[in-house]
Amino acid sequence: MGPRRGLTGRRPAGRAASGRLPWVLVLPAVLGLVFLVLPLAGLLIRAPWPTLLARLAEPHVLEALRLSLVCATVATAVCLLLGVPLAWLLARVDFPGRRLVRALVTVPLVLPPVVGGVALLLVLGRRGLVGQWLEATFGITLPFTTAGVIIAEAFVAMPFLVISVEGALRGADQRFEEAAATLGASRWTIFRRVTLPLIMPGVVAGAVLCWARALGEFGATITFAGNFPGTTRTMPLAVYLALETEPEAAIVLSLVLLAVSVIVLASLRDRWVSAP
Amino acid sequence: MGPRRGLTGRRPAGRAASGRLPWVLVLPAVLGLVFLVLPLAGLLIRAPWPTLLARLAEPHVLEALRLSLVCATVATAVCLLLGVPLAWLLARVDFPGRRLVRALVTVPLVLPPVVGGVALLLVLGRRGLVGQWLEATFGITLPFTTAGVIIAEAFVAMPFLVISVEGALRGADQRFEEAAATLGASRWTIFRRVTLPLIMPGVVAGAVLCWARALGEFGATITFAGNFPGTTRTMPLAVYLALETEPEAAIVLSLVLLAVSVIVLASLRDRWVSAP
Amino acid sequence: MSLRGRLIVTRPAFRLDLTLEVAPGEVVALLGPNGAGKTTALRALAGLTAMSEGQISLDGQPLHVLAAEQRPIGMVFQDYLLFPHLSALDNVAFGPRCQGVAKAEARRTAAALLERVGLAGHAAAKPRQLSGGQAQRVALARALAVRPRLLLLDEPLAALDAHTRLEIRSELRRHLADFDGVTVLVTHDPLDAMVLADRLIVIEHGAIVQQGAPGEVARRPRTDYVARLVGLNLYRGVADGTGVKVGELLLHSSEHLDGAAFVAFPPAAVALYRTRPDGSPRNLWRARIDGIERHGDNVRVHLDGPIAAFADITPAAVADLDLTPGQQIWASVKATETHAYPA
Amino acid sequence: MSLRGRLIVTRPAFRLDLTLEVAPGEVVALLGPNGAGKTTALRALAGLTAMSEGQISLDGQPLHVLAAEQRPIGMVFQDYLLFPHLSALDNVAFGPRCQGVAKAEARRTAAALLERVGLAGHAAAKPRQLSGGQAQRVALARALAVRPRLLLLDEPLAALDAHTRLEIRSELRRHLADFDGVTVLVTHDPLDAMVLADRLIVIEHGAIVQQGAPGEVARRPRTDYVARLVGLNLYRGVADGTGVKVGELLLHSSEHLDGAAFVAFPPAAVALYRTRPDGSPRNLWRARIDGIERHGDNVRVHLDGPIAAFADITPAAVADLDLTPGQQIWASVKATETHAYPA
Amino acid sequence: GSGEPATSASASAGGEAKEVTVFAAASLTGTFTELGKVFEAAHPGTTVRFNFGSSATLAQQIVQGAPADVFAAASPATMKTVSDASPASSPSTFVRNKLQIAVPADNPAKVDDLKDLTDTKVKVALCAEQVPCGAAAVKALDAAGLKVTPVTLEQDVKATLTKVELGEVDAALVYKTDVIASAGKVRGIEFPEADQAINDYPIATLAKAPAGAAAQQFVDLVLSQQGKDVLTKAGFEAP
Ligand SMILES: Nc1ncnc2c1ncn2[C@@H]1O[C@H](COP(=O)(O)OP(=O)(O)OP(=O)(O)O)[C@@H](O)[C@H]1O
Ligand SMILES: Nc1ncnc2c1ncn2[C@@H]1O[C@H](COP(=O)(O)OP(=O)(O)OP(=O)(O)O)[C@@H](O)[C@H]1O
Ligand SMILES: [Mg+2]
Ligand SMILES: [Mg+2]
Repeated sequence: MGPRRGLTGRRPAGRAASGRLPWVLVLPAVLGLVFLVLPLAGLLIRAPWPTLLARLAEPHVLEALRLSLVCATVATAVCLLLGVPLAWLLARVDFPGRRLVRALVTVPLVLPPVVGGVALLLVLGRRGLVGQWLEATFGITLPFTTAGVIIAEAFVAMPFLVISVEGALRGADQRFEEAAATLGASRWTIFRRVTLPLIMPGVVAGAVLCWARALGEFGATITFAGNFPGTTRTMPLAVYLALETEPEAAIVLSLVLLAVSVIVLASLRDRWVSAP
Repeated sequence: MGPRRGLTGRRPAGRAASGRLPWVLVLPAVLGLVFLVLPLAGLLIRAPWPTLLARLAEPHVLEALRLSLVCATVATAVCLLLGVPLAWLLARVDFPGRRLVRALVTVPLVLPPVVGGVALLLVLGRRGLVGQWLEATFGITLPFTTAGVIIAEAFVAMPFLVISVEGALRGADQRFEEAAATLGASRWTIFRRVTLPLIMPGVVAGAVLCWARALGEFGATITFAGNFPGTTRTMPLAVYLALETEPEAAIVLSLVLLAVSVIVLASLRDRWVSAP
Repeated sequence: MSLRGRLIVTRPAFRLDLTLEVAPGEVVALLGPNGAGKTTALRALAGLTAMSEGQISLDGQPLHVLAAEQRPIGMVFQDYLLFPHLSALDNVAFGPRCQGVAKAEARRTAAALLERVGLAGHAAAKPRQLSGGQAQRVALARALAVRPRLLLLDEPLAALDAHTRLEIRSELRRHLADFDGVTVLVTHDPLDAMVLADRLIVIEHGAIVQQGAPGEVARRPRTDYVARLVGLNLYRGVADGTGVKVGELLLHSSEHLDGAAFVAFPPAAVALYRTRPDGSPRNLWRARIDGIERHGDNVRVHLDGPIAAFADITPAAVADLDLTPGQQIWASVKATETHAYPA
Repeated sequence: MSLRGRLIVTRPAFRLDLTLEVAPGEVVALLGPNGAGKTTALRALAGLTAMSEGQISLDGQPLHVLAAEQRPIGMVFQDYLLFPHLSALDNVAFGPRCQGVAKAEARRTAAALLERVGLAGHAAAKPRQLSGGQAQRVALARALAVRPRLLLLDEPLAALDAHTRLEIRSELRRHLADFDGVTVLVTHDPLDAMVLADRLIVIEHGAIVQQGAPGEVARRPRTDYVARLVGLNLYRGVADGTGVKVGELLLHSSEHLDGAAFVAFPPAAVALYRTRPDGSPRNLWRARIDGIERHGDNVRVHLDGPIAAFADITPAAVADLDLTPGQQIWASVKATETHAYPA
Repeated sequence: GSGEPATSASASAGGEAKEVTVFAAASLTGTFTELGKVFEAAHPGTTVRFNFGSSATLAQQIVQGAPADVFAAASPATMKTVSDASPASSPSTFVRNKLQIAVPADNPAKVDDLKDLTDTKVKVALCAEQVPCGAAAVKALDAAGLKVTPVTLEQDVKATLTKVELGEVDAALVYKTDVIASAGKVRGIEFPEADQAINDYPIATLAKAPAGAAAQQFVDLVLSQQGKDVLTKAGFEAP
């Protein structure tokens, strides 16, 4: 996997002859990669390979995995729906207090997840500020339901989306938006047909972060949505319980989660992550 | 804080007359913002205001706060140092298995933090793959030290940096890099003097994510570095333990952490987050 | 008057202040040196640059209160700004789509326009797969596709090759002839300006220095920039009968004038002599050769002396006279070839 | 030969295949219609576009094996590509800095170059604060600042106003005259090409169709594109003595030739008559007026008929003859004004 | 009393198919899952749903209106949080847990008794004072009159145990149940002062438990001899 070898690879519309790779970049990059991936090696070594398959066949593992994937994906969709417009607002509309709002967006990141879960309970719980009203008016209760898992995950993961998309928006050349305006495009049309396609790599990056974070989310979920098999027990919660009883199983479950997420992310086509 | 009001604000080199704000964007944006910020309101209401000041004055709170800020900042620096080159490698060098490597970078995100901590122990602990050798050769042990906290935070937070910076790199116009190459700039010079300034908004966004995530990091830290006042007890650890006995205290500590992070992030000058 | 307005844009170190009045169907060319404010004027008309003062009305309706997307404009940018993620066809279809035209219909319109600019074969190409000139033609088609009331063209032909330029210019001319809206065109090419525009407006340092019909401007330039644009030697002096005193030199012309005056003559009217000639030309002075360069079929000689002037002579004459830079020489212009008019 | 190479770039629907040989100090102009492959050729020389085959050597050293940043080149891009985050001065100083020149020294060099292109006052401006022409001049200064062995200029004067263009052209010419490296220049302006280049290379569809000294190319165009570029009517036919058979029409010239031949004459040599004239011109045909447009001081009439031709006549003549599009008319050219040469 | 407990989690449409929702401390995961199966077998048509988590988190959830029928906490303090906020049946202690010294299987620091932990060369992990095992550890050390400087104060007993398992520390004070659950990866050493630091696990049905009588039946099962057998097998002590 040494990046050096890669130089032989073809670069579609690339430079005639690539210059030497600068070691001052490649060295820290490889170091960084090793740092991120090596602990995985640790897990792989500790994993109880002989019993692995047997464990995987257990139905509750698949159940938890399915729940994790569904919830993380729905949560990512929710984040995209709400977060991309929020990023646009922060990047393109100059309103007073914008800097403060931008900083507030990071709140769920800084809040320890368990406290985030408590905060969600305080607001959306049955006795919470909004939860009370939701239950009285619509008969909806969110805690301890699958919807609650999605909300907890979305709450924790949305800042990643918002902040990366805002970064992408600020990096994008606004003159294309001007050109679109001269063609009679409303701000919404501009956003949809010009801005969004141009910042797609940033949105995809944000969505990847968001999805991965949602997939791994534990603290807020267990606090807000509880830990009921089938409805709210996602893989990280299953891992937590497995740690209580058999640590090896916890490693297996983690590896399963990792493998699935790596497969999903690796199959993202390069097209999605590249500028037009 | 209604964004509508903001339209009266001056836009330095802006459009002559801005069009109407598209509600189809503003509505979800405001919804998203409310979703992210409302739980904070719940915490604020529950906070024991009368005793707040007294609690804040406790020396261990300041100690934990200081430790949190120092560790998150150092961890962010480490992430920048290793993560930006890694992002560059992923975005600009076409090597075999790049998609897999990109997916592997998200591993620490998906791994439940406690498992992440265990994985770090397996590699860098006293009996870990690398840790053994580190101790034998240099006499360095990382668990239970402040350096351990930084490593745990960097491990968990680096993917955010790498992925947002990669997104920014892919969104950037590579023709400026070509122009620099014709002027004789090596790839390292191009990176430093052309690419990096152009993607600064993306790097800042990534660094913000990274810092905020490191600040809120709990699971991996306590698992890898433990919890000892003064050396490894950061705010989230203090919050978690407080939650066990007095939830009010936990809320106060969380609010302190939040307030500090919001102040720090809100004071980031707009200049840093804007394209040149 | 269909377009009427006062445009004021203030920037540190630059101020634009123009009063524009353009009739329906009229094509106005903005000319001026680099940095004169032409692009800025177009951007103000388009609503992309905020005016610090002033107002614009189009067909009697105030324009400056509208946002860019609400103005009935079409604009070609100096650097095209084609949407990089859309094909040439979709770039052109973008405007009609924004006006609510159905997709198939918009694409038909776009295809027809691409055909007209000679790019039917590149409809599916992404902007980065187009050459500079191809991109510029797509940008032109894109602006025309919205059927604007006000067409703003920023050097729309600059990147075209000579052949294509001729064709696109004719095409554009036909289009503009049928067009009852207002067209404001920025160009550096005098020929484009002459062929396409009904009226020229010359801007320097953000202000209008001359305007009028192309022929009028070409015959009676009022600034150095215009004079060079139309290829004349131009001087400002004080007239007294048929003589105009320019610095030390008295230039004779056939017109009678008094007071501040311009006097102009074409470089081809300048004759050069190694020794003082003894003939009819009334205007004679001693000059120093500052430079010599090919200029089309002829040679252009830069002259220094009491007045700076260009002289166009044939290569044969250069050889005969054995001209070299630095040399002292006599220059003359017949009074009938000089043209004097009030300043 | 200082630059010598065969450039082959293959793209879906486009193939470039050029053989170039340029002597030290020589300036070669690449001309050709939009999309001919001029930019592609420069990019291949610069190492920005991979060649599918071929090789390049500069001063005897292989160039194609080097990465772009290792080639001793300076390049002006068609769309400038100034670094948006650096001031004009720092853009120009970028190259010298990459070559290891000290900061102060690099900035001094840069300031001097900006001075030479007339932008001393805009040294601190960011690219987005520059007008199109100003940006292009900065791009030129930036390319010159690296003191390249191979200078690649992609329409370096296209955005300049007439006045500045003259000055920058002279400046560039002086620079190129002192320059012992190789210069390859892309331009659409025949005048730029004539003034700046020692040799013209005309490309169409990725292949060289004609090359030679500017005068030679101008006198004996071999393709429609070149003919229009230099303002000639051009036909290909079969010569037999002094006559060249073009389609149905036999065109006479003063040259004696046999076999495939070109015959060319300037639009100004075409005379038009309402009725069949009875005079000396040997070449006479019946034509239909396809279009009429102003062209400089004259009027250019597009003629259809056995051969398509342009005729330049005075506005007075248009009025006298009362010409209108669609009208049938007689056109004639004197044999002495036509020029025939082997195809 | 505010808020009828919702039926979303413990849906009981008719009267026959019942559901008992049990909120239990994570350390009870193994034993309670087993007891749940026993209960379901004994009461066909009734299912038991468990929500395992940290006692403090569970208490928070119940205070915020979670639809729980039964709460089994790992410490009397968390049970008190719940009964203070909304009336619960009087809690009864169903098991107790005793501390042991846990050392890695190879016992590298040669730890034999509590006194050895005071050696500064021995790396010791304790639970944080805020969590039950930490409170118990403090009591035990106080009783022994010893002062131990740990390298870390862990957030729960499992984390403490992990440190021992991985050899990061040479010894830790954890519950006997955890030592047993580790299946030989750590060795437990009994010490006399542990008797002064017994941790009680209380269990209670919650007022207005949606499952009503079934909730009490589950508590009864836990308190029964059958329940005791399961729990003591896992290392818990009968009260
Ligand atoms: N965004 C900006 N901020 C500050 N100054 C600017 C900005 N854009 C242009 N200028 C300055 O304003 C003046 C007018 O610029 P403008 O682009 O209108 O010139 P122009 O007439 O279009 O020139 P050109 O023929 O070179 O395109 C120039 O001096 C330019 O440097
Ligand atoms: N990146 C690309 N991918 C595919 N085709 C391309 C690409 N760039 C250019 N082309 C095509 O290759 C041909 C040559 O393009 P090139 O840019 O070299 O033309 P040019 O001679 O510079 O034209 P112009 O005078 O308009 O700038 C054109 O047909 C163009 O559409
Ligand atoms: Mg301009
Ligand atoms: Mg080109």
